Amino acid sequence: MSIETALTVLKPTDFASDQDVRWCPGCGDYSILAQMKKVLPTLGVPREKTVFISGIGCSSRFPYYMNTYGVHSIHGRAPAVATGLKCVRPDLQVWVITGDGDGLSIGGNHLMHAIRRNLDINIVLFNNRIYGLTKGQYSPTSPLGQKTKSTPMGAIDNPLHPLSIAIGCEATFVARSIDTNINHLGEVLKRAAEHPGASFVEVYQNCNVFNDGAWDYAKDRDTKMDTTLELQHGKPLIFGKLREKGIRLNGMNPEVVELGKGITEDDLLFHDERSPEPSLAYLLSRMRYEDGFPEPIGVFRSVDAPRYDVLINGQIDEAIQKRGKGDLEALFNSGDTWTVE
Amino acid sequence: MSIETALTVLKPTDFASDQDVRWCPGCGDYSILAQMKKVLPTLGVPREKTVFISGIGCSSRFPYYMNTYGVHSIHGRAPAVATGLKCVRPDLQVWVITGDGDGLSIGGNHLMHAIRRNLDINIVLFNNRIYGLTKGQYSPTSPLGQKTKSTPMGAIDNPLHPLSIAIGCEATFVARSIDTNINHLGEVLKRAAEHPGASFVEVYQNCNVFNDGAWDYAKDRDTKMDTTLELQHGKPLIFGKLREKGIRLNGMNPEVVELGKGITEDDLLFHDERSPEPSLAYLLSRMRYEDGFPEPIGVFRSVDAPRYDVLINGQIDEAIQKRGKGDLEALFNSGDTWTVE
Amino acid sequence: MATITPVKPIAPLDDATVRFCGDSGDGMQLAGTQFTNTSALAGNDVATFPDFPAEIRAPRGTKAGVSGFQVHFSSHDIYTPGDTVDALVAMNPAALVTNLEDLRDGGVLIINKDAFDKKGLEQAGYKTNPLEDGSLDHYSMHAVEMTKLNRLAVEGFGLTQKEADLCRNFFAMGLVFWLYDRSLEPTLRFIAQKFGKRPEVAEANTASLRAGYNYGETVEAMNTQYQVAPAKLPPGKYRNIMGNTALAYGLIAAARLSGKRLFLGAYPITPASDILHELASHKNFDVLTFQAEDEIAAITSTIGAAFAGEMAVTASSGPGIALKAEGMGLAVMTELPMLIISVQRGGPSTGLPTKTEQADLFQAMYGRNGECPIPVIAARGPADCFDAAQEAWRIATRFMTPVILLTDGYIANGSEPWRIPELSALRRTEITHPTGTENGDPFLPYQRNERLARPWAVPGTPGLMHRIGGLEKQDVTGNVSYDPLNHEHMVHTRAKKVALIADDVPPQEVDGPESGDLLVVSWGGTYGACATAVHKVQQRGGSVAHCHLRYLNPLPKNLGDILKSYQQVLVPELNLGQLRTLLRATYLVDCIGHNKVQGKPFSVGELVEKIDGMLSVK
Amino acid sequence: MATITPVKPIAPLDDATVRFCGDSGDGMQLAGTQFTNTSALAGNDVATFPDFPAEIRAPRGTKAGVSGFQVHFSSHDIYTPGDTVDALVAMNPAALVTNLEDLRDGGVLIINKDAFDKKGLEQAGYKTNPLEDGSLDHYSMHAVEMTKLNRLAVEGFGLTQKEADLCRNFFAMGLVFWLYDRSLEPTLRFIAQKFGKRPEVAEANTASLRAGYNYGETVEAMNTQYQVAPAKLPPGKYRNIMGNTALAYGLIAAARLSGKRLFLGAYPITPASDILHELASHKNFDVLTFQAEDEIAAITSTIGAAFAGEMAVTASSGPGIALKAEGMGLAVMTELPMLIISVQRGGPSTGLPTKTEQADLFQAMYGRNGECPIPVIAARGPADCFDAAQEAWRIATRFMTPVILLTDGYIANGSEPWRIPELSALRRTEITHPTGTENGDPFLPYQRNERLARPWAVPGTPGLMHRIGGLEKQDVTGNVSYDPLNHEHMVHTRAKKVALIADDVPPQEVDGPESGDLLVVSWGGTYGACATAVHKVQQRGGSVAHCHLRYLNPLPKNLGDILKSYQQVLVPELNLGQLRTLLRATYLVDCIGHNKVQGKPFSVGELVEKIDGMLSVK
Ligand SMILES: Cc1ncc(C[n+]2csc(CCOP(=O)(O)OP(=O)(O)O)c2C)c(N)n1
Ligand SMILES: Cc1ncc(C[n+]2csc(CCOP(=O)(O)OP(=O)(O)O)c2C)c(N)n1
Ligand code: SF4
Ligand code: SF4
Ligand SMILES: [Mg+2]
Ligand SMILES: [Mg+2]
Repeated sequence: MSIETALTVLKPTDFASDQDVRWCPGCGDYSILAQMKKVLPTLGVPREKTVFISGIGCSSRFPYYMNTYGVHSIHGRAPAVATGLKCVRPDLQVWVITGDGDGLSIGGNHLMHAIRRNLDINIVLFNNRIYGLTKGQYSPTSPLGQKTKSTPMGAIDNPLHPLSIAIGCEATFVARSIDTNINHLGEVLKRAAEHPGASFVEVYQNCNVFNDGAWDYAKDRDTKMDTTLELQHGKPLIFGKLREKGIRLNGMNPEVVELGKGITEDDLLFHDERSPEPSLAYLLSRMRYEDGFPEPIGVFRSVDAPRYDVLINGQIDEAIQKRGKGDLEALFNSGDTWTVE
Repeated sequence: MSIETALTVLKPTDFASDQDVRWCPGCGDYSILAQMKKVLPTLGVPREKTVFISGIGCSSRFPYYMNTYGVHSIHGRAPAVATGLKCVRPDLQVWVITGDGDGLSIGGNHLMHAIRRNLDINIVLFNNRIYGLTKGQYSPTSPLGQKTKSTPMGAIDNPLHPLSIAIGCEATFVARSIDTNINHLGEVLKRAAEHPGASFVEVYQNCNVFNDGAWDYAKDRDTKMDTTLELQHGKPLIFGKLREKGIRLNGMNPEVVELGKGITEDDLLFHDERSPEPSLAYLLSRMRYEDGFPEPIGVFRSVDAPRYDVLINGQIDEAIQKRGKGDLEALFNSGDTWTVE
Repeated sequence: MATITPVKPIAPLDDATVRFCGDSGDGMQLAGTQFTNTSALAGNDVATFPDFPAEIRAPRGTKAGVSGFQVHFSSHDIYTPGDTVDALVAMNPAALVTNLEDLRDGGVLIINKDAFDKKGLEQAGYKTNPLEDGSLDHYSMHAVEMTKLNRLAVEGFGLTQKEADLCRNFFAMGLVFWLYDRSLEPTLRFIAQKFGKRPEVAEANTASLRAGYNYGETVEAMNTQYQVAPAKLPPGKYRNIMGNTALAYGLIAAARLSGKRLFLGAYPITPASDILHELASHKNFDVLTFQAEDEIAAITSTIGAAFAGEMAVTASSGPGIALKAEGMGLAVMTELPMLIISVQRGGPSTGLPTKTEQADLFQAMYGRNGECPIPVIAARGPADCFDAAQEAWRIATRFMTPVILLTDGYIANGSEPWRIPELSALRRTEITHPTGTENGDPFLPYQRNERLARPWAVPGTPGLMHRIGGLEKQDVTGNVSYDPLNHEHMVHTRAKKVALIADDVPPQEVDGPESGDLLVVSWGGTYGACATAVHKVQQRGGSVAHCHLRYLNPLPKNLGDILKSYQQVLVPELNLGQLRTLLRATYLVDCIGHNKVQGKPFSVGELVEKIDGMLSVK
Repeated sequence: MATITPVKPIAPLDDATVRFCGDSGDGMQLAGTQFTNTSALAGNDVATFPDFPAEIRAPRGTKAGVSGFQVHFSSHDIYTPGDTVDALVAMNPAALVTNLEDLRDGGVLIINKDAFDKKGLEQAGYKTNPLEDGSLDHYSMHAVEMTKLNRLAVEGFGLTQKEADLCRNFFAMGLVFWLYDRSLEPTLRFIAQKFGKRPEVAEANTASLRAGYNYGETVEAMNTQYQVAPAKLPPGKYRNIMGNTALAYGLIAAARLSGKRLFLGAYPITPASDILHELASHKNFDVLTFQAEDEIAAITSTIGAAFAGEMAVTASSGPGIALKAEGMGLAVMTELPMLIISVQRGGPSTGLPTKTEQADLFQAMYGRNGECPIPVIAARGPADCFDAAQEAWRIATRFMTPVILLTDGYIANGSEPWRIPELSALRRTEITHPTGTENGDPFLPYQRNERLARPWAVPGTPGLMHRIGGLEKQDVTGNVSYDPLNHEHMVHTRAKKVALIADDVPPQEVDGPESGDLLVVSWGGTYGACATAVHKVQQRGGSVAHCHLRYLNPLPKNLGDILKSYQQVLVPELNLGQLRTLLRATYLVDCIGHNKVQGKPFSVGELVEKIDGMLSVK
């Protein structure tokens, strides 16, 4: 992303629009909004060079609350809107805000293609494992068996794992955070913004009206140290209240081990967010609480790769260099011509 | 899949419809058609219980050439058509035929969701790395830099890897074969048919008109033993003309090693198609010829998991068991009623 | 509180309209529904109009967060939820300010006084307190300390204060029940059933309800009680039903009576989602609901299920229907029976998702590429959805065609009494599938019967293997054909098949004189308002008749003659004149439009005014 | 072979029509294109009609695999590729059997005799050899051993036999060039340029071309040569151009002249793909082409690029346009300028992908949810696409609205001479973007000018940050609004804005008398056939005029008056009467349709017949 230095130093409140925020009281979206407002001033990109693009959903109301340019588009299509925008205006900082339904159900294909093209945009998926705006149907991330308005006998679709998909689609930056883990969330959003290429961030978000407590295991003060694992580049995978547990690799399978009793940090899996091979990131994305693993949060993968927005404009420059800036007269007169007197 | 035994023994020609096959002479599609016709009689499913569903593309003409039921639907939507069909008629054997454009470009989302639901259907993606039917635009699997009608200066989108995506979407059966490797292809199609759940098969297919030779490295008699690797469950990963090379794991990274000189088969990575953890399958899906690896063919992953078609019908049975077969009269009269004389 | 007081006077009324309004969290929808049921059980005819705020819950107490539910109940036939309100319950200032204009002069105004504090007034934009500044003087106003009284009533059940306040709607209900002399019984039954597992909540709600009722009976200020006698509805057993529920029941009945499984492929969207929810709860009727990944998958899975030989349905609203356009083309080309239900909402684009409109008729008629005719029918009210669904399926299977069924947000969420049909009175749709060909002849999937319908051969049938798809088909054989004359023949055949449906449906009827000064032509959810308005003018001797269309494509065969029998034709629509355009193009009749695009239904009054105006001009 | 022979007689002609046909692999499109260019360079007016087989290559020699290219060239103005063919080149029996009916009696028939072997005849369904059974006696038939002669001609260039046979089309061309006394020069230049890197191929093709020419000059049987004099086209510099190319040029010019980058978001689909291909090859004009993952991404990326402030375009055909419906709704709601190009093909559904039709007018007008008006204009011929693209962009930016531009497969692939415009003669579209607000006033993104257009504020501009989207907007502020009256106001405003365009475009013109017996109203690609037919009848004194519509929404302001000035109105369309329906609904005029849905254009003859019929009835 090309970042310009703003002349004035902005405050979080400068990024608040004049619209009333209309999420349900207690919704996790508030916290994400607050962190976003905190992070943006630190990036040095002026407000007018920042654009938020969303689809439809509670989460997708986000752009209205930001004093930047914004498009609240149609359900599932935000990544495509962002693609058009970023192609012609690579100088803008573009954020895509989406939900688990918007991004993974109706919009799955656009998400996949935006990620693989590695356009320099930042995609934040608010995962509340439910359709909030339409009042409580299950979503692609709802667990098997979940009873919702549309699944009175329980959901029967295997849930999708957003990060696994992203990694399956050639993602160059993949991260996860939690709405209430505010410092961590801020840090992750900042990293996403700074990554040159498509950044994909999943945020565990609580919908306290239709799916309250879906992430309690990862948020609860008592359990979160055991159920989540903060990834750090180059560091071993350690977690637990006393940082007493770790993840070791057994062949291709991760396993939870207790440190001490002959097991040292060196035996553990070390995180390498810059690994060119995405298999480690993929493996990390498979670790689920329900299978007895802590769920990693932080940056899973961050590698440099050519950006679509740069390449598409690069071809223009190259064409101009090779063939000269297009000349309408010459274009019209190309091929065989004849004159009628 | 529920397979019924046909009374009469069928021959491959019994599966040929009366329509002229209209692919370009030399197209790889012919070979896939031939293998399909060979495999079907061995499955014991009568023709009338077999349905082929496709989208749009050269490959998607497939159903017309099969003497079974068939739908040549619209671009990208075959997995969704198949889903509706299979839900109400789980007794049918359903094949989905798609192309790299049909399945991964416009139809990516349906593919993803059909796979994750693990409906018992068999999806075969003919990957020719080009749009054949529309005469030669690049596709999501076209390599970077490929010059086509729509990319005169070369493609700039990172190609997608069909199997990586499938594995990223919770696939239970994932395999790959090659149009001209006829015995292998037949075997893979048979395995796919027999897998109870969604089977996803990528077939390297040559489009000799618009992208001739795209897979030559994997098909050429001289090079194919070095550029491909036939996966076998429980066996080490060995390849090469003299089976002199193998794949070893270095941390999470695969590497090519020469057997002998202190390296034995036991040092190699062993294939386990039944591993509940998909990370091995994912890692295998990342091995690319252009990175110096042989490309695995065969079954990457084959695990049992609940099937959507069974579950959706199971809920019906359960509902009937619990609440009795629906009674219209009782339904209408539910809630408060009153009588007007 | 329960002192003995003299019985207050009871004033008989023909009909009355009550509206409950408050914050989204105030339980107004529940209050409205309970009052509706109770009135229906008391034998009134009823019509309701729930008015939700836009999807996102706005901050508590703001105008954007106001939720309302209007009930019209009557001792005679009614078709609309009423233009003006006789009694308004406003739980907070925001609710008052946004709803007051609909209360008739002198109407009853029941207010939760406790909510009129500084913050509440500010949020509603009140500069002065309307309870004190005299601005409400021309209403029969009752400012009740509801929050306080209710907390007192539920004391001792061990509820938190928040939980206690959640009972407040029962207090309000109780008060209104008293006002209209309604029995508490049905609501008490409801409480017992709904909160059975949490006895303390059940008891508290009961206490609130009774406290409200007793308040009305006791307090001096409320000095009149009203009574609306039972309506003279046709004899039969009744229940109250919402449009989306009736639609779901109609689908279930149609499937059962045609011996089919029912498959719904749908993606949630307001206001169609409830069809999915309702059907999902009746799996024991062999109903399969598939929540698809998007609307495209919804309709294409529906095509798959139709090919498979079952009753296949998809349901959505505006933007979702737009996404189904390409799939509908395939449905037309494959000539498979299926239903596409379009519950219209305010457009264009995302528009006004929770509001009603009739602006998707053009989309239903023309929203596809090529000459792509699909029969279109529209339901006229909540209960009618039951019949319309069955009729749509009858047409679909007799003619082997997709059918679009239009309803709207007003019908979908509105409710009215439904005379429960005898099973034996329901029309069975006979479906025959071919079982084989004679003498080993090849099967001809596009051979047609006298209705131009092709055979519906289902997978699994030996000898009938065939392939269908979106490329042009040769007639009879169904093979792909690029032949120019065959294409023209097929375009005409598909058009003619749909046109033939006009022979298969009853002729259009007119309510009123067979000719005269004015004909009002309506379709869909405006039926009630138009019928009521026309009746009113007819009673005053106006020369006006009403023609309500169920069949929009094809139009009824006798419609042209009907239109030409009146001097003027008025077409009221909640759009800019879509049916009017069709009628003008088809019959070259200079129809006049009365159009409203405000996301809400017509009032009877405005239609009467329009009709009067046109009659007087003449 | 090159013996000296006496010069043969040369017969002058006004115009002539030649069709090359053969197997898809026979290079007939190339032959046709070369002949067209040469004729154009010779100063003729030309019009072409390529006719591809359906997308998949059928087995060689089958009827399904036949590919044709028709060229009409003339010494006067022409608008159509001709009804009947004067000279037919048939490279194999399948080509002969599928094309013969269009050859006029006594026409020249050139046949590759070598292809009429047993297999070839069987594939074409011939029971007896038509070259021998006398069935071709009433043509001037030349059965040439083309395969053999051509192989001999290229002997010695070291080609394989397969490669040698690939030159056969040049032999056929040479023969036809001789027949019509055409220069070989342009084709020789083409060969040199195209095969420059493979000299042996270039030499072989040259040898084939000359051999064919010499064959005509030499062989006794071919005894007449024809000559079509140059046409009196308006003075200027000309080139031949295809519709899709002209469209691409128009877009490039519009972008350049309005100071914008050009963004095309598109997904390949026949017959629109060539627009993508053409634009992709002109990146040095600051043209960005984005091959999206599907049509939905194509249009929504276009919306993104429009919001970003550049010239944004999407192009597709029938099924692809269907998928854009929801996106078009968003485009309308956001009131951003952009172009949606719909290259119509045979429908419905996948239909006849390589054939032409005009059946997507309804889709353009109505194929969305809600009241969702979009201006619609249509190009009338290949060269006109250049102007139409610019006019569409002018309207889009002046009124801040998406604009739909309709063309069709016939225009897209057809070609005609294009008078190359002077740059200075092109109309510049001035666009102003707001740069700030006064005195720190808040920016009002939905404040309107006299055309009801809102300001186009582009991201990056300080102080103008604003948010847009698909929910209903409050006028002026652009904030989300659920207010009923605002919604109605906005629905009317959007409708009125589009209606106002009628004030901004030239009044409709009529070709012929200002009143009379019959008016022919046409739109789009049928222009040429209608104009020619009307001229023919006019020349015979018929009281008929022609009114060709470029603007379909809104319709021209004076159109109603025009229609009412004639006794009868005929609307010929390649659909079942879509414009006719619009005209009937709008003006209550009883227009008569002449409709053809065969995937091919009108012939002049059939229109003349229809017009004559209507004139005589009167
Ligand atoms: C084309 C279309 N289909 C359906 C809808 C209805 N709809 C709006 S938001 C939504 C899902 C919201 O879920 P999610 O993306 O998880 O967002 P959340 O509300 O949970 O933040 C749906 C189905 C729509 N607006 N447009
Ligand atoms: C909605 C829609 N968009 C575009 C097309 C045009 N189209 C047909 S097939 C195709 C791509 C074919 O590529 P692929 O799926 O790889 O199949 P192949 O022909 O290579 O076998 C396209 C773009 C279409 N038929 N429908
Ligand atoms: S419904 Fe759920 S996700 Fe939506 S605003 Fe309310 S709490 Fe948040
Ligand atoms: S275009 Fe390519 S993929 Fe299509 S039939 Fe021909 S060779 Fe096969
Ligand atoms: Mg969600
Ligand atoms: Mg392909």
